Amino acid sequence: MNVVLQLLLAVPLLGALILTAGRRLVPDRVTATFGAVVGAVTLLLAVWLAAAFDYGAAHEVQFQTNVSWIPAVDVRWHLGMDGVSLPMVLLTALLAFLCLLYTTRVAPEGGRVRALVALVLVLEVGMLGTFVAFDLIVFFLFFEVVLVPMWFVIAVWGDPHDAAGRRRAATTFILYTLLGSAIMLLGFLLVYTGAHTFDLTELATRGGKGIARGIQVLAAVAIGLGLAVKSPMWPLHSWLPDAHAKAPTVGSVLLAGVLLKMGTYGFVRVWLPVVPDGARAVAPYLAGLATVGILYGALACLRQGELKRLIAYSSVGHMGFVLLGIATLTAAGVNGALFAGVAHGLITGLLFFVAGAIKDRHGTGDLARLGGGMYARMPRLAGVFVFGAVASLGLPGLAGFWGEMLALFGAWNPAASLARTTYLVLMVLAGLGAVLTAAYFLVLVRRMCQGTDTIGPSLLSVRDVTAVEVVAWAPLVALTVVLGLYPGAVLTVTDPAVRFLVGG
Amino acid sequence: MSEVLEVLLRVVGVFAAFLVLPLLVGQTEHKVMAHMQGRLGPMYAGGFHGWAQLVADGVKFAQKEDVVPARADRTVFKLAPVLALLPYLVALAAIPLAPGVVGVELETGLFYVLAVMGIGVLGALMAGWASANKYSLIGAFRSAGQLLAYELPFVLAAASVAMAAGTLSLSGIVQAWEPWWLLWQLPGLFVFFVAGLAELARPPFDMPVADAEIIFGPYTEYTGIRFALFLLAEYAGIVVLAALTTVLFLGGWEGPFAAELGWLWTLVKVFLVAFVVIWVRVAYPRLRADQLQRLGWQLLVPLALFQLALTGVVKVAIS
Amino acid sequence: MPLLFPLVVAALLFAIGVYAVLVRRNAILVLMGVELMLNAVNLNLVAFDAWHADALHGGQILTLFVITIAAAEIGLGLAIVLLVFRTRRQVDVDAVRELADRDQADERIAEAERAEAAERDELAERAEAGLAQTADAERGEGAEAAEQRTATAEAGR
Amino acid sequence: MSAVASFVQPVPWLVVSPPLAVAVTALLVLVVDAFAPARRRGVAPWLALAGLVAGIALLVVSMAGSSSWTEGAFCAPGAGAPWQVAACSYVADPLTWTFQFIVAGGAAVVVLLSAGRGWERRPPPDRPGVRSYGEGAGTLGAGVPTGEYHFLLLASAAGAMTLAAARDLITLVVALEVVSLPVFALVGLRRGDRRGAEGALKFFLVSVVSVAVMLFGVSLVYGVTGTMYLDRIARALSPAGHPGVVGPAAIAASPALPGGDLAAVAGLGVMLTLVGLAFKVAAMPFHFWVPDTYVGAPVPVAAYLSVVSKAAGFVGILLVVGWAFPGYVGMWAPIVGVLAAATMTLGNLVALRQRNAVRLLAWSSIAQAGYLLVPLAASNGDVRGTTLSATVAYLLVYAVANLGAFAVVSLTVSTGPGRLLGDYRGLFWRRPARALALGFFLLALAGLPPGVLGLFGKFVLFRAAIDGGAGWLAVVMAVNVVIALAYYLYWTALLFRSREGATEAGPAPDSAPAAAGAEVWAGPWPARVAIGILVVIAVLLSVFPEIALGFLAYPARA
Amino acid sequence: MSALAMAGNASYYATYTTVLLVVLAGVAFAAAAFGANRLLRPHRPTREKLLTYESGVDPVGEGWAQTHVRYYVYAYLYVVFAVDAIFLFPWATVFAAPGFGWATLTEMFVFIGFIAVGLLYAWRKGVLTWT
Repeated sequence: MNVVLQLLLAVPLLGALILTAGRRLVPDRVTATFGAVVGAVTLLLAVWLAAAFDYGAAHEVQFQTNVSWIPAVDVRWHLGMDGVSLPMVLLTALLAFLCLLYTTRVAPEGGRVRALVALVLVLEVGMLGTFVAFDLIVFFLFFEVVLVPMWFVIAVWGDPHDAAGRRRAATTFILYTLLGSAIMLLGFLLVYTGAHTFDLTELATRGGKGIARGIQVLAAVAIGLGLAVKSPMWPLHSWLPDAHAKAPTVGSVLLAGVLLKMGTYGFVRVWLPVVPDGARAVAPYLAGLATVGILYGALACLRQGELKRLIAYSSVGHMGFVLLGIATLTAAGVNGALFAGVAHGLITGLLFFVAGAIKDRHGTGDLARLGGGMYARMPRLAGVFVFGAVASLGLPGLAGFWGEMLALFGAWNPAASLARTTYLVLMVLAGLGAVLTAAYFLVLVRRMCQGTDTIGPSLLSVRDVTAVEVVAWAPLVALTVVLGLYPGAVLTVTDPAVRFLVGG
Repeated sequence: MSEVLEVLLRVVGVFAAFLVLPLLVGQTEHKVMAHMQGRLGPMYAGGFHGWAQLVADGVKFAQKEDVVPARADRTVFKLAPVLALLPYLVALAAIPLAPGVVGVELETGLFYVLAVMGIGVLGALMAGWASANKYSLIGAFRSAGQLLAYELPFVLAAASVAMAAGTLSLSGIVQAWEPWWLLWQLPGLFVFFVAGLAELARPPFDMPVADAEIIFGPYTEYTGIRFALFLLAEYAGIVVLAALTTVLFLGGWEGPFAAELGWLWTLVKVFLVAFVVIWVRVAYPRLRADQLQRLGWQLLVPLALFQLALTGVVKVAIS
Repeated sequence: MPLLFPLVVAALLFAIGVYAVLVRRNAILVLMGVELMLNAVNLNLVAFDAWHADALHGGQILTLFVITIAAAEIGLGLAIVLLVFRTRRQVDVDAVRELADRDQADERIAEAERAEAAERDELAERAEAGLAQTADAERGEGAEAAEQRTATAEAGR
Repeated sequence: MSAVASFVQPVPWLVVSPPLAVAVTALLVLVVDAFAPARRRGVAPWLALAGLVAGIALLVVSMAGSSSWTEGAFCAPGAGAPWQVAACSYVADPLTWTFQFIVAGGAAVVVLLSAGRGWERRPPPDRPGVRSYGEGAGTLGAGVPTGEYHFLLLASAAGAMTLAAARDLITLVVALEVVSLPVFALVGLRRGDRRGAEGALKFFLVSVVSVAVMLFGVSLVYGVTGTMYLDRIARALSPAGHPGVVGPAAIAASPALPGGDLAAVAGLGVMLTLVGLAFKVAAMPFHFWVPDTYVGAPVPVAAYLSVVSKAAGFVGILLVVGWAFPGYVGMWAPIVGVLAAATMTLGNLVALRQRNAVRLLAWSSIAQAGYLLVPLAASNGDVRGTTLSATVAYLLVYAVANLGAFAVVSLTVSTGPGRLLGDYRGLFWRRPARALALGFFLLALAGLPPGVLGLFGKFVLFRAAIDGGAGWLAVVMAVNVVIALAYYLYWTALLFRSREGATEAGPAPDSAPAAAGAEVWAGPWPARVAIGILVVIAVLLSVFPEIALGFLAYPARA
Repeated sequence: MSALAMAGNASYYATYTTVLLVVLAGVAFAAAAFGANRLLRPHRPTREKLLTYESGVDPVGEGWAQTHVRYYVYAYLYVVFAVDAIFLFPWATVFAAPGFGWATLTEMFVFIGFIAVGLLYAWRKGVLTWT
């Protein structure tokens, strides 16, 4: 029983409960501050855990809590952290804290700060829980916890100009994800029929022994579908552009920064080690679809006229790299996938923050109406934006580079049981996708930031980057640079765990 | 072969009793009532004290025109008298005259008789409905309502005897009967008899056919032979009621020289009861609807329940 | 006596009952069809009971209960039919479909309920006004008397 | 016959006490209501509640006092042929207790919903021309005679409690009727209510026909096996007294029969019996009475129908299928599977386009019935094991969540407009607690966190399907869960929408709820207490799902 | 006797054959009476003769009127007790037989007591008060 890990989940949950309890406990004035404090405490807990983490044994599950919860269906309250979880937990705690911090100064358009803060806290519980769960069913439970709060965040605080559209986006999001996760649950149950346990460490140790190959393939498809919807994988991505575009800033940041990672994390945590035979059978298809996603994302970006949609489509491409890395079934590829995930969380989080800021200031995210000349109008904001865009396109030296590099490297030399030729072709195509990505980001930067300011003087009064924005974005920028210069910070943690999961 | 013959004999016997006994009761009623009211009654038909009066009536009825009102429901209208009459014939078949002398020896005779007698009211209901006449309808519903109110004590009282005897066979009941039952089952006897009167819509329970009020109720529109059948049904009903009372409460064929004269005892008792039926008609005025209901629910039902309890307790105590 | 006879009769009865249920639109005739079906069941049960010479007489016992059930159903059924008839003057099963026309029905129901609510409010207001008018001394008794009258009306119904 | 010393069996009073207590209370309520002075009429709901609580207490006592986890009453000793094992008419085992608990608890909640003063502040003085509404009873609204209402409710509950304990067909059929008959009356009890009468008529006709069909099936089963006891039927339908081993082919060899090819007859009997029960739980082709009846009935009665009455139907199916016809699994399981799939799909699809709150719940409860049939369809004849615990667990979860949803709807209807989904728009800003509760229950029905109990309910169903090899059904159910989410979520979302007229986009002032909330009457307090209790139970079940899921684990496997 | 024959029921059917014969005899009697009537009677229908009889004046309105619901309640009470009888009679024959006793007696009284409560209720609700 590890108290800190429990607290990591309990603190945001309690915070949310206290907030819903009413204005007597937390007056309206301080709700946002309260939320930020709770987020900070959570982040501190996460940092504490990171500090206490035994990096020498990163492949082992640490801070374990393993008690019987529902003996009737053999479900255990099994929480813990290993090298794969740790970066994700940190990323989540950080992004959630930043979002809450951001909310203290930038009131959301939909009002009702109290509810928004409470929902974000619940979201945080779900996200953190997913990354520390070591029981399939508990994992699933946390996986589901984020759905409803996210639905509300999008549907209530989303695009203020398009009430019907944001609701449709939210509903599409939740229906896609739920269908996926329901099928994933069936996959878990299939696993159980063979293995008679839901315990992830146990299952990982066994490495699929005891589960017939046919069942494994079936389970791999089912689980893969659920995770692929969340990740998202082409062609199951169609909920994503809308959801990202219509969500409020904090929603977009969390959605892109963390929620998508839950899918990829699931691939690494469950799909690879639990049903390895099945994964081997399905991996080529996953890789193929991931590559299609990369190309599709890039091509779609070229044609987008709306800022947030564009970033959303870029996510499809980035996550394609992540999935491709996973589909190589090699340590390098998976490490790359994890790293790319973290990097994408930081960079896209930043991009969405900035995009939100731009949208708030201009009242529109339409590229045509935004026009160009942002350098002139708001030089600092434009600078941050360009930084994000460049990081996103994978400039070496920034975080975005290493993940994609490693993923491509993995594809160059996939696991022995996979057909190398296929992967080589895919690698080439993915590389092409990377080039296209660079192309559209550059085009975007040129369109938006350079040139003359076409917007009238009415908006010239808007402020450039504010204090809270500096505080909220600085960590992201800094981390992007740090990870770009020293990728080992993440990779040394993940590598042992990944080797255990892939090799085991 | 002899079996078939025996069955035929029984049927013929029952049929004969069914034709003769009601006429006797009817004639008795004419004469008894007349004398009680200081009249002579029929004196001419057949000669001696008008003994053939009812035969003559029958002949007269048979010659009368058969009128079915234009607005009536013809089929139902025509069927009603038959339906009113048949149940009593069928019931009579199960009532033993003497040991072994019975139309149909049924193990569940009592149940059978009670069930069949309940059908009788259908005849009145059908008649009242089919006539498309307001009086008839009112009468029909009154007779139905009356049946409903009095069926409960009727059945309960009968059940008490069945409990006492431990059988539902009518012959079995008579065999089990002992003279002290007269006292033991007295409340039951009273309830059964009164409720039976009400079921037959005999005075003083003749609300359904109150001629001064609703002009013979269900039978308003009937003439000729169909009307005669209704009349016959009424008297057959008296016979069946009297016979049932005899068998259930008065020991049927039990009496001195029961072995030889059993049939006579039965007949004597039946006629005694029938006489009481006539006597009551003359002695009491017609009950109003509310009096009728109050008598049923507030006197007879509790009394019947009391009888049931008494029978049960005594029976278990002595067994 | 072969078992077949009662069984065939029962099957026929049941079939007739089913036919009545399916074809007849008058609720009472449907009820009669159901009664036929139940009696077919009784016949079956008794015949089987005799055939098996069941020491526990399960068939006969169930028959007794089926009779009871049939009586209860008929009683209740007629009451419901009566209720329907009183509120809409017909007992045609197909015609009683106020609730069936979904979208419109829902609107109508909601509308009716709003009207009822309005009527209630009005009544309550009127009641309050009425009570205020009646002498204060009578207040307690008045309410009780009204209640009793309600009870009597209920009983009289 | 003469050798038998006594036919009189000692009655194990404690074992039969829970339904007995409820039944006696029912009578008591009727008598008290008829004879108490008008002033005291309000006592009926509390008396009813006391009876139900007493029933639950006796349940606990008898459970605690039970040493073997199976207590029989009214038993016949084994005799004659080997298949004539000792059998009891009334058996109290964990299944029985669980169901009795669900029934009594559900009925208690319904009683609470209909207790207390309703929206008539006081009866208007009896004046000519003014219709007197009397005292509105709880969320029932006016025009429902309290005494009769509670009598009928308790009678039906007593029947349902007996049904759970029935182990012979006679008790089963009679109990089933005792459940149904009072409910017909309950649906049409409101005076002068056209819709209630119509709902009652439809419900009645469908139900009566189904009972007749079922009885015909029962008579055929009896004809083939010559016994009414479920255990004996199972043994008679399989060779050598091994229940659940072989199907119809065994009949010819059965020692119970004088010979002859009666397999077809037995099969027909089994099917007809199941058809009757399928009506009760509103499975697919027999579902059409549900929406009309629920909408026509007073809302608390609809709640009762959807939970207690349906639970009774399911326990009937479980008993018949699991105790009497396990040998016919090859025959009924596929049919049940198809029915389940069709039922849930139809229920969900139709529910999607409902605008009436109660009708939506009605269709959704049809869909839920489809889910509930899944374990049965996936069982391989071993109904008493996983199938049973999965069904019971989900039923428990469903009962809590569905009762909760109905309770909130009932409360809302009784305090203002609440029939249409549109009436729930922005409920949160008027009545936050109520809206949160409703949202919670709806999400529990959908099976999404925070309604964790619903999630685990679905989980056990999925597990039963996968374990039983009915993967296709699991997939169908998964798709259905998603469809269902659409409407549950739509409704939940409505609760938090800003009110009509308020600017959709503009920031609603945070002080608005306080002002708006003051206008709306909170509703009768017992109903609110009931909702509170349900919320507590639901939260408890969410945190400790073991309570629901583990209920039947021990003896079923023992 | 085949396998599908019920033992010992021959006399049962024979008994009811007699009942059937009695019924047939009754029907024959009625038919004969009607036949005789048809032969003997005159037949001269007139409009007045076929008119519904209402004490000599022309009939007013429909003959089939609505009846009071009270009759329905009555009918139902009747059904209740008639059905009660089917339990009472089988019991009545055996309750004092060896093997039964006070318990059996009490049980039936409890049963009747339940019905009595119903009666009590009906009385209290004014169903039995004829107005």
